[in-house]
Amino acid sequence: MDAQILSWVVFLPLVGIPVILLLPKQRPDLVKWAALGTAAADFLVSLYLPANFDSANPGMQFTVTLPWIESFGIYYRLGLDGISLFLVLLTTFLSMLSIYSTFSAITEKVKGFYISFLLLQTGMLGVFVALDVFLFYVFWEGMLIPMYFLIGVWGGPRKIYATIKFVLFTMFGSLLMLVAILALYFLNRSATGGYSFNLFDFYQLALPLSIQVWLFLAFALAFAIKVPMFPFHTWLPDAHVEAPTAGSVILAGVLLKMGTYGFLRFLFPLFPNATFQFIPLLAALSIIGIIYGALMAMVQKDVKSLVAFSSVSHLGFVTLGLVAMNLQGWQGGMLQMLNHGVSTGALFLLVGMIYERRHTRLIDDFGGLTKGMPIFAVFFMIITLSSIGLPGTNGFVGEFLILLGTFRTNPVWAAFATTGVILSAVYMLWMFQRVMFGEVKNPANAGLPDLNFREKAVLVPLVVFVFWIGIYPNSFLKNMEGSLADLLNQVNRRETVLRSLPSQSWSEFLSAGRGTRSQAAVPVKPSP
Amino acid sequence: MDLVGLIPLLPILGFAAIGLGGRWLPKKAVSILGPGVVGASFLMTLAVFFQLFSLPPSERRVVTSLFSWVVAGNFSVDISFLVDPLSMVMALVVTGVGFLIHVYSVGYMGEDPGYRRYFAYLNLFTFSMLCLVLSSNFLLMYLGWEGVGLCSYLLIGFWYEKKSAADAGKKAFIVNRVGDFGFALGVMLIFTTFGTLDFGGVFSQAPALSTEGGQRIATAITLLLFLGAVGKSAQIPLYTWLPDAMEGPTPVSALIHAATMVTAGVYMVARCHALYLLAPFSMAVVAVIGALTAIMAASIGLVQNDIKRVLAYSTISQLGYMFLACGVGAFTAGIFHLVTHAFFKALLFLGAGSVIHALSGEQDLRKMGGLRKYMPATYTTFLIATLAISGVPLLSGFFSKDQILSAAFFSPQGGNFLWLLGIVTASMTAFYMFRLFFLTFTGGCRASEEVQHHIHESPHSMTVPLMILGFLAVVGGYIGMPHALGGVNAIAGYLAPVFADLPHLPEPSLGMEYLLMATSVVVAFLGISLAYFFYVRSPQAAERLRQNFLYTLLLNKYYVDEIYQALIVSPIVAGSRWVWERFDLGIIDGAVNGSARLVEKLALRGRQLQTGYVRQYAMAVVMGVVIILAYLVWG
Amino acid sequence: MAAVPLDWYLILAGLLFAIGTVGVLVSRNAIVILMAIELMLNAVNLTFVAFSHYMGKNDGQVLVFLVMTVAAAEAAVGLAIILNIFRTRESVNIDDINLMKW
Amino acid sequence: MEMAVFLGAGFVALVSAILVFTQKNPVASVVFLVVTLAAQAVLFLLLNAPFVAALQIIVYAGAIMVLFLFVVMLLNLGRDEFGPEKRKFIRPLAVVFALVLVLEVLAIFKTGLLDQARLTYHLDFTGDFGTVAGVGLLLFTRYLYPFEITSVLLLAALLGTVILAKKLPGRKGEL
Repeated sequence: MDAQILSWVVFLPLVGIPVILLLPKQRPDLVKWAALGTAAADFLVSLYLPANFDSANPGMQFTVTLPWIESFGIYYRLGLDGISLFLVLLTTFLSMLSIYSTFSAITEKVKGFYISFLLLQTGMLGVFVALDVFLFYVFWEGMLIPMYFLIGVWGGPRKIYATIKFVLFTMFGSLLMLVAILALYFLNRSATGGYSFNLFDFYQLALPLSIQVWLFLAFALAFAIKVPMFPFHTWLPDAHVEAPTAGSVILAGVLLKMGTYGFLRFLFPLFPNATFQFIPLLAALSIIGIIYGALMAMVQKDVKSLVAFSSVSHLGFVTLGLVAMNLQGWQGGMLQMLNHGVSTGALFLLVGMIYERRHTRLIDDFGGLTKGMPIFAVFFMIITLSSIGLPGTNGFVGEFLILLGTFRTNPVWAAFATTGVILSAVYMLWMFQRVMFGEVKNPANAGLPDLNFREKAVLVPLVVFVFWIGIYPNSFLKNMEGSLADLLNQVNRRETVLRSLPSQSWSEFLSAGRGTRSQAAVPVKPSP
Repeated sequence: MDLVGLIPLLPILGFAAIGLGGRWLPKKAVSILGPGVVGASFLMTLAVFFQLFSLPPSERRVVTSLFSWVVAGNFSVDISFLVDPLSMVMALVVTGVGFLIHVYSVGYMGEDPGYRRYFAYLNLFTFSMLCLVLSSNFLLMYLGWEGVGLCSYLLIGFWYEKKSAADAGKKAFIVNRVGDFGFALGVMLIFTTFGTLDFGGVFSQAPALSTEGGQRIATAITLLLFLGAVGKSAQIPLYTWLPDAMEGPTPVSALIHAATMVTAGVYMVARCHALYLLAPFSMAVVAVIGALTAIMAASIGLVQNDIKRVLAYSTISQLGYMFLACGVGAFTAGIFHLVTHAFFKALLFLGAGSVIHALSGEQDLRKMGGLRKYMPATYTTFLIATLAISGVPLLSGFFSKDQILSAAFFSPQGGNFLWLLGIVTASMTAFYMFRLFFLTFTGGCRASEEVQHHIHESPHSMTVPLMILGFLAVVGGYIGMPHALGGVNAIAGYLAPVFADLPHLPEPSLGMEYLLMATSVVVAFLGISLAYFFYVRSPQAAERLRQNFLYTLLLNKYYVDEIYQALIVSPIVAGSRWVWERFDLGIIDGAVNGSARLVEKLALRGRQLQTGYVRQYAMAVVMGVVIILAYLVWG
Repeated sequence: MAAVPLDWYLILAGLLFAIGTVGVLVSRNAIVILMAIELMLNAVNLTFVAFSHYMGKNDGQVLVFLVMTVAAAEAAVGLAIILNIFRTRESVNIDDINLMKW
Repeated sequence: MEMAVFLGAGFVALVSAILVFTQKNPVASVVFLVVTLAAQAVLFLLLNAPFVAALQIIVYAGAIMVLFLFVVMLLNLGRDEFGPEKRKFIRPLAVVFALVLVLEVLAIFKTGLLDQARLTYHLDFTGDFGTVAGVGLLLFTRYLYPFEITSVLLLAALLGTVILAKKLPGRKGEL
């Protein structure tokens, strides 16, 4: 069972699609429940993973390896370790919640919506568990198309501009990454002689710094755009403002984590020397991202773009944690990825709820909602506190670990980054006050119905997570620690080993490789 | 000793019960549950206190750990509580005064629609404050630290319809957050230098920092922690939020902005005295800021017309005293003043509360007066508290303030300048307190007609706590009676094990001490008589006083708020709006959209190539053939 | 047949082909263009037959047969198109037909 | 003697080829094209390819050229009054390209591409070289597939032409 579980988790959503197609068009409620059923099933199946996850073993678990395109050395290779375990759970969890939350929001082309949603879920899950770089790239690109439709078809007024900008931005980055993947493929070929896309073969590649730098930049750009890091973030506010609620939740909750996941899984282990060289740059961009994101969030007029910029700021924290290159920073970064998924996902759900009631997202149109919607106010308050990282909530543990890790590497960075803590309080509370407090100036805000059962059912699990991670984070940290510590040692070890390599140009490396390979009598069979 | 876990647990359970109970919980149940939980916690603290007291002085330090909170590599922090004389004193104050204020609130907040929400927040506050006070490591203290910040935000903005209340809440939280910024960095620096956040571990390794480099680190840590204290205990420059915090209900001001939360900074400085001793520069900074804040706040308090704002500035000023005490090394005096201040300042606020309650919400001194005959109980308790705070002998204020002043005078770092500031502030305190007293209780009633006949004495649920606090304000002083006056200074002895590692302060000669006491008493009476002269004897004199510019300067609080707004807040907001339009939309989006337009222009140019004339296409074909052939033949 | 070496035939075919090309580019009457194309095809036939003659195998001539069918089909369709254009445009001047552009 | 015939036919073919597109009147063009085809038929005969020569005359000159003539007549084209050539640069460029093409053809000989194709000139042609039987036999054995494909091609051309030329309903004019 251990071998097939990952394939089940990744491809179970696709099972729902034919079911939805067969359902009659006039019965959208059936379609909705079918989609929810599939997502819930996927979540339950994915619960098998943490139950049987062995936190002591830092390596890959539940691995499955099947030949796919053998002649090119491409294998269907999945695997899960401490790093991707919680991201998979986050994906299935958020997908289920966002599907359940858009029952009333999506009215036209209901079937198409849920089908693209399930496709998106498969794409995302695939990215987190794929170990074969080719398979990873297929999922990475595959997940773009449904997202394009989610924003493009069911989006807001400027949806076309937003979705094209989103796809072009990501595509631009990932094409460079594709070139880098192929470069790796041929470097590996010339070094070991065998054809292989296996990530672990690439881990063993002894690349001199001169080559590492270029590949590092290509990968880094693709992930930086996805994170989004400072200069490449302008697609995020547009995409969020125009996306439907469910799309925003998933976009913020999971898609952004692929960038940071990429940092951990690909960037650091593959090119350790280049990583250490670029750490100051990445740190600087992260810090700018934190402060810049927060300042921009403060002046936004639209709640959703405010939350989008807050995501830029939060993920600036995550990348800073990862760049700190020590265990606290990494664990803080990983935990903050989960927290951001939970709190920002919840924020978008809340914004979606008031959007459904008032059909506007401008902060000034709101005011004094607490009077009419007390329960909503309580949820909104809890999530706001979690977002600004109040101790006792999930945000604090992640943020503190990140800042601690950064402090150990460079106190000045930590000092600048900690200002982010103040700024996040400023923009969140200012927004919260303008939306919730004050007297009800606009009559439309008075008679708003409070949360119905469905909306409460969506928010309660998220609040449970906010306090679970806040009060007892060890249940998460314990599982991550093994894999992160192992990866960190691996990166440091390879960095020292490869530092002594003479710096060769591309052609020298390739020819040198071919030179040694020609002695090898027969090309080695691609390693499984 | 394992009961200590229960002390914070009870309030959080109360919060959960009331918070989740919501509508189904009848008001009666809430008014029993809310104060009851805190009362039980107070009894629990008493029990633990006596258990601690039974131990021999040297072992009065027990750490009980509940469960490990965060473990990440060699960084491991657990939820653990520390029971020692200092934390017990604080816990007793928090739960004791807290309980009284809860009981008082039952009456005060009786008809308020948000009754349940109020008690839920109050219980949550008690929980956070207890976590802060009882914690045995910096991270749990930080949790309590921000928890109380959150509760003060919620309670200040309790009447959220009022924009000013919501603004005040937001301002309080953000200014606290600026302080927490320093505190967080301090905690991180502690971890990187000592490898642990547990008080025991940190303070035992502290002497290792006495080297040159070590001292610089110690100074950095202590200053960062002090920045946190400044934010939380409203010292210069981060005090502007406390006067605005008066927007909240009065019991909240009494509990949070007088007795407990604002004293957190003093407690933290006292708790980290081992680090502060290693950094004389930080000690000097604490002392100077304390003294300056004291005199500055007192000066503003002289002219304020809102009864609660006067008390707010008085609190800032008294907190200045406590920091002055800690700065000059007299931590015991600081804590002693903290305790006595908790009693009489809570009493003053509750008294003011019952006055406002009676005048159906009126807070302006100029519209009060002559309440003596209507509210005898409030009148007497208010008089006791005013005497105490002014430093009239035989009352608690006198003993604690005098210790601080003598410590300031005699301590090497102190020097007479600080003592002078202290004495002048003492006289100012006496003046504005009695100004307030005379304006509210004596003379003709300036309230409007229909307000006047509503005036009534507050119900027993409000006056009983006043009396208890009145009693404590009187008795409180004797636990710290100095030897000079025959007392045994019990509190110093009690706190000795905690501050054992303090260098012994020079024993002043009896004569000098009496002289100092005499001067402080004279100064106090000077203030009282001045107030009597201006506000009872000849109100016209007070009128003349209001003309000069000094009065308007003080009335507008040295324009500090306006300066902050102009120098910090609006530039940041305007600047980021400008950056957003110019940079985010302008440059980055400009580049993105620009590249799209560029491609479009190229495409247009490309279109011209296709003219539609078939012969041109044929020409192109032939040209292609010719070129390929040429390549083949000559290539 | 020794008299005429293969090269000469190829040169002649080349010339004919070149003339056909010029014919296509220069003339402005659609039908004349089609004829010029026929001419070029013919030049190709000539090379086929010349090679077939020199290699002594009939294959070349079979290919000519195929080229001819293609030429016929192409001419038919070409003329049908011209007819259609003539219906709408009342002229066969090739420059009038300029719709096929982006 | 053959050289004379070759030169004669070649010259006639070239001249009439040029005249094809220099005529104002399309009918003249058709006629000159027929003349070129006939000259080529003569050359085919010279190359011992009677079947192809016959084909040329019957199919090419006979059928296709008649079709051209028919269309010219159908469209009742008078002399081309096309006015001055607007695209001045086309004519000289066309001539230049033609010359370059010819040059390239000549150059091919120097490159020796044809050397290995320098054929062994042999006189004795086996019986059926160039005859209908020989070509026919080859056509239905080795080139059967191309033969079938051409039939399909012709069918497609047939259909295309019929549809294109069909009289669409509601069209004015007899065409």
